Amino acid sequence: MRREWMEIVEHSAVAKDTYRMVLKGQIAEEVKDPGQFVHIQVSDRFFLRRPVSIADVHPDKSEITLLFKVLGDGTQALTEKQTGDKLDVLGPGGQGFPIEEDVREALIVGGGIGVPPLYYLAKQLVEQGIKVTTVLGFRSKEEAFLVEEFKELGSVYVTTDDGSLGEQGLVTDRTGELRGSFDTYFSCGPTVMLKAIANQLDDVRGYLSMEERMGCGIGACFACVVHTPEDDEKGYRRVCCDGPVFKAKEVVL
Amino acid sequence: MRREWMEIVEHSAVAKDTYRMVLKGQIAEEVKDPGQFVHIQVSDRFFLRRPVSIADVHPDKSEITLLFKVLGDGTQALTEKQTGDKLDVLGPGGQGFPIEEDVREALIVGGGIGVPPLYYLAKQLVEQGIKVTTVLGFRSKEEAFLVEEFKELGSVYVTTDDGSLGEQGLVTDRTGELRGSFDTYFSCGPTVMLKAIANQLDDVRGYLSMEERMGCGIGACFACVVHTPEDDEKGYRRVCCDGPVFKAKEVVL
Amino acid sequence: MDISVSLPGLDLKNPIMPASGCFGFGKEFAQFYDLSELGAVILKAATGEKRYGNEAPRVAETSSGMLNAIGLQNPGVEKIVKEEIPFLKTYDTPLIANVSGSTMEEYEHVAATICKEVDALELNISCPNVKEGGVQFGTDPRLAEEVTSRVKSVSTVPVYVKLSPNVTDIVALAKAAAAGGADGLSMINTLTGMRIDPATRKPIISNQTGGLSGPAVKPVAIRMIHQVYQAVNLPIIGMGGIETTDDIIEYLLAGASAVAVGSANFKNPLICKELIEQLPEALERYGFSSIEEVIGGAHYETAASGLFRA
Amino acid sequence: MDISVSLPGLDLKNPIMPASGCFGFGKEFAQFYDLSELGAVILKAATGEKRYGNEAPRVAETSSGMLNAIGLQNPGVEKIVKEEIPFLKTYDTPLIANVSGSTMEEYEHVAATICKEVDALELNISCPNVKEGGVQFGTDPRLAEEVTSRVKSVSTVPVYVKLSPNVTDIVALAKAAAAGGADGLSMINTLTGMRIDPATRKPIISNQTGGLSGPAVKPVAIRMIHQVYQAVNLPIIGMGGIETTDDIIEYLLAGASAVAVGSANFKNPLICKELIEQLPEALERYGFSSIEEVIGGAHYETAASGLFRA
Ligand SMILES: Cc1cc2nc3c(=O)[nH]c(=O)nc-3n(C[C@H](O)[C@H](O)[C@H](O)COP(=O)(O)OP(=O)(O)OC[C@H]3O[C@@H](n4cnc5c(N)ncnc54)[C@H](O)[C@@H]3O)c2cc1C
Ligand SMILES: Cc1cc2nc3c(=O)[nH]c(=O)nc-3n(C[C@H](O)[C@H](O)[C@H](O)COP(=O)(O)OP(=O)(O)OC[C@H]3O[C@@H](n4cnc5c(N)ncnc54)[C@H](O)[C@@H]3O)c2cc1C
Ligand SMILES: Cc1cc2nc3c(=O)[nH]c(=O)nc-3n(C[C@H](O)[C@H](O)[C@H](O)COP(=O)(O)O)c2cc1C
Ligand SMILES: Cc1cc2nc3c(=O)[nH]c(=O)nc-3n(C[C@H](O)[C@H](O)[C@H](O)COP(=O)(O)O)c2cc1C
Ligand code: FES
Ligand code: FES
Repeated sequence: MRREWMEIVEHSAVAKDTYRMVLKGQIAEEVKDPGQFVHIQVSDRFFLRRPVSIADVHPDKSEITLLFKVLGDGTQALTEKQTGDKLDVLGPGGQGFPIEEDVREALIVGGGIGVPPLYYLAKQLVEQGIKVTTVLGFRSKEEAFLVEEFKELGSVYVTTDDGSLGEQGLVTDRTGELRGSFDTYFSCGPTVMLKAIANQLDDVRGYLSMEERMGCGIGACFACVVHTPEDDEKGYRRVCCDGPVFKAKEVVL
Repeated sequence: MRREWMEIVEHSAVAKDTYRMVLKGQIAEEVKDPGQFVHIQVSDRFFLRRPVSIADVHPDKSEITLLFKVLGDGTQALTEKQTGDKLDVLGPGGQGFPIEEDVREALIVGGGIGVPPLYYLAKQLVEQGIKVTTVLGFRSKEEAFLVEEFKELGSVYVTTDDGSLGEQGLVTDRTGELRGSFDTYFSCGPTVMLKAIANQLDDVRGYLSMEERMGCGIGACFACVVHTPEDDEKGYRRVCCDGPVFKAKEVVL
Repeated sequence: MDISVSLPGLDLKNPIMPASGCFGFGKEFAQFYDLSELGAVILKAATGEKRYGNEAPRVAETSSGMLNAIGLQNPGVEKIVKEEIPFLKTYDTPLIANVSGSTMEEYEHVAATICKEVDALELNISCPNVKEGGVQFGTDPRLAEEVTSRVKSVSTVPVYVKLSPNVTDIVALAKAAAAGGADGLSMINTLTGMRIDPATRKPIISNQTGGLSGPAVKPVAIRMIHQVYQAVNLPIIGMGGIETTDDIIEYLLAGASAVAVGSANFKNPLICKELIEQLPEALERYGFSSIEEVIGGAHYETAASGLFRA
Repeated sequence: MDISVSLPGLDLKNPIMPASGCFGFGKEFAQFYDLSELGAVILKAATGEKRYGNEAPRVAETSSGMLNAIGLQNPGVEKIVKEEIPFLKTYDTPLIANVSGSTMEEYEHVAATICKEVDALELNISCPNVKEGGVQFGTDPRLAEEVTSRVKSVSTVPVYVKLSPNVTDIVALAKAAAAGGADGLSMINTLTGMRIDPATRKPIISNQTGGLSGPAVKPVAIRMIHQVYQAVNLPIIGMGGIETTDDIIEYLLAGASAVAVGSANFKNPLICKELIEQLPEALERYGFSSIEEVIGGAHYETAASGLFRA
């Protein structure tokens, strides 16, 4: 983990309010696992950094790709950055998705702006010869992104709230039917979605990537803490460093 | 007076830590007198605006010229602005130097970053057929500016603290000797200098431009208040709107 | 959307007014826009006699805010009534006089004199920038109650007591004002602060300390209004760092019925007018259908917001 | 320039240390730089038993600052002694334990247990984020004096009492700590604040209120230190919004003998190290020839700074 001024080498809109940004710097060479994130200082107008998942890595070019959605002032201000600008980045942070040796068939379930880290995961899985099936949920067609990219890696099912792309409905409408076609699932998205998936696939090995508001982003401030089930002695996990990825039953959703 | 986003059309260094900035906008057409100022919002990092004197005006081109010196964070940040950027400006503000009908020979005394407003004044005086003699004081040669420009308008004497330009010494070393060659003096500079001048030229009609920390810059907050002599009923003057220019005996220095 | 609000003595076209001391007596801002657009105007402080105030420098910049130590400079209540209020009366907007003083008697005198000319009083028991009086009244609940009830008994218009945030227990002060008969509260005044210049090694402000205002203090103001709204049944005029319609909505949700904009007028002299124009649309964007729905809205449920990837 | 400072129990190589709760128990920052470079380390709060703290969200952003309501999460004093302090002891820097609790007995127990392992205690009677205890001790001078003297009587190392800024009269609290036998003061803890999200209509922080830190509060901290320095003869560790060497100099001039850097560690994990490196040059730039010359420097004359066109 380091603090670095990374250079913005690409920056463009990819869907409604959603942007893709490619950053160059040494942090790219230090990414360990898919699912890790960077902690971005948008500008000196903002007191806290913003966590954004690493969506892709090109260690050879020292580049990482981020996909972010405008949700507030900080992400709005991020859209104004230009190619060539330097960005104050802390990372790579956190524990990503582990890929156990015995994984053969993986299900990936992403919702909205939870989709990005799953893309780098899917690429890693395929590289290791694991079959990948992906279910992506978006609000609508205009908010969808990365769908074509996932198609290159395996079969993809898309659901949208309004049916403007794929099937109308929730990701869980599809994941239930896919039961049996995978031995491990990996998911990232709204907490309600994670909860629904974890309940539905209760008996399957699964990993979830969580979100919480952060202070330090490195494990020191205890801002990002989540509960663990009662039998856990420690009683908590920090999203920024114990996570953001947890075993499905490791934390209370 | 208006609030306007003025365009920066020129911006360059002219002396040590001293910059010249030309701004385009309607405010330029509304300047009444030499000695007025604009109140600049440097960026959203700064809570208060910065007052800067208008050093020259080209109403035909809708342009004003500012000369500013880096003295703190705000003026430092101002140096980073680029040609083409827009700047949030409030102005023109305050009462400038009045030019009475009977002025025939004027003495101008400027010290350091007090020199800029006197340049537009000198131009106006010359335009009205008034003879102008100028005494400028600077710390050193590398901090001097506008000297050549003043030479085009009349005789110029320069003093520097270290003697690296003109004579070594203070402006008052020279102004005393010039006594008798002018009927009115106009001065702007450090308060200690204004005080020395006002004492030395006690019997001559004079106008001084003052400085004080400002809040609103338009007369509403009473941040910029200075005392008046005891016989003054009101008891105060606001630098931002009653001034910055005052008759030499109107305010307590 | 109708954004009018009715408070004791004040029929506000909208809940937005300039804060005391940040708008003079209106003249300077009248060159930027028509003051009739304002919900109300809160006047600069009035005292019994003319005051010069503190020596300059009187302001200093801070992170997301400023310090001021004007020291209640004003021409005295008689002159304000004669020379300042007539101009403001040419506009169609309610006037609130800010009543200040160093003694009970001075408060009474100012209130009795100025109340005939305005729609309400804002009783300033919280100015941190004068040596005697002012802030003691605002930090000691017994004094606060007494000055409130004495001013109430001479005033012919409703009295809003302006509270100081420089206290351990804001609710105790709000209750004291209520016990004294206040018709409403105004909160908050400035937090006492200081800045020291490393170059001169001295406080930047001549008075040494000054009052901190601006967005820096907003979280403190929101907290105090939220506390007081639950404990005291009086309408609140909220202030402290308001610069955007989101800020206004935050104040209303916390429990303010109207808001005042102070130091932001120095950044942008048109701020009040702009916020008034933007407010209806901002309320609609967040799904509000009336201004009543916003006021105190944060109190209707107690669950905290969740965080979802959308 | 020699920037070492000697305080009761603490020989500081330099006057800069991370503030409690903003540095964990050091491990996370040890990956960025050698902790031996620090003047000292103030540990995260310790309580008698393990605490989970408040529900998330526990932080919110504010203008030039942040709110936090961690709620003193920690593994309990025994585990801290066993599992956290040994790591910190491998570095050549003094350790200050932050002692917290809900009852007199808990404070005594924590202090007695942890004092054997550290160089000084910071008695946290000012945490605004726990329902019981904590802040009452810090707002009532009698309780403050009592808890100080009880902790003093069990502690084998000097005790610095950490004051809350959420009080009417900070000097009264400082005097109470002095009367209780404090060896020094640490000020300030956070100002209680709140933020409400206009979209959810609820407080952003689950605990509703949180503690405000960052540059927004610096003027309040400087003012309080300036006041207390004049009234109480105890060394002060100053904190609140420090981000630059100018900030540090401002604190020292106000009367602090050393400083702690809190939330700025979240912006830049290397901040303490960078400030330590920059401080000697910054002091020279302002013409200081020793660190003693800076401490309390704003008190030696009382004239305010003038303003000159240079
Ligand atoms: C581990 C992790 C990975 C993430 N990856 C991505 C990603 O790849 N792409 C993406 O678009 N978004 C991602 N997010 C969410 C992203 O951090 C928030 O959308 C962003 O912080 C919002 O900032 P803002 O200034 O626009 O919103 P504001 O509401 O103005 O932010 C105010 C404060 O709240 C925090 N905050 C607000 N929403 C969230 C949130 N959902 N999660 C955490 N903090 C929040 C901000 O960081 C900031 O401190 C991720 C969050 C986490 C925790
Ligand atoms: C009427 C008037 C005309 C001026 N004209 C010029 C000019 O033409 N060129 C020029 O270089 N400077 C001029 N100044 C001075 C200029 O305003 C200050 O140098 C500038 O505000 C410093 O800002 P800063 O952010 O760099 O300094 P900081 O010290 O960081 O500023 C902090 C605060 O103090 C205020 N402040 C600091 N120094 C002064 C000062 N000397 N006068 C007023 N406020 C101050 C700032 O405005 C700001 O609010 C003028 C001042 C006044 C009052
Ligand atoms: C320059 C200045 C002068 C003020 N004068 C007064 C005053 O005379 N009476 C008063 O009650 N409050 C006064 N205040 C406090 C404001 O009315 C307001 O309560 C405070 O500034 C918080 O609002 P803001 O953050 O929007 O400025 C003054 C504030 C400033 C900045
Ligand atoms: C996330 C966080 C946790 C904190 N935890 C503690 C704590 O456990 N004990 C304590 O005495 N102060 C605690 N504080 C207060 C800081 O030590 C410090 O007094 C305050 O934040 C002001 O400094 P700053 O503005 O540099 O952050 C905490 C502050 C923050 C931001
Ligand atoms: S954000 Fe600080 S511990 Fe996770
Ligand atoms: S700066 Fe506000 S009155 Fe002059």
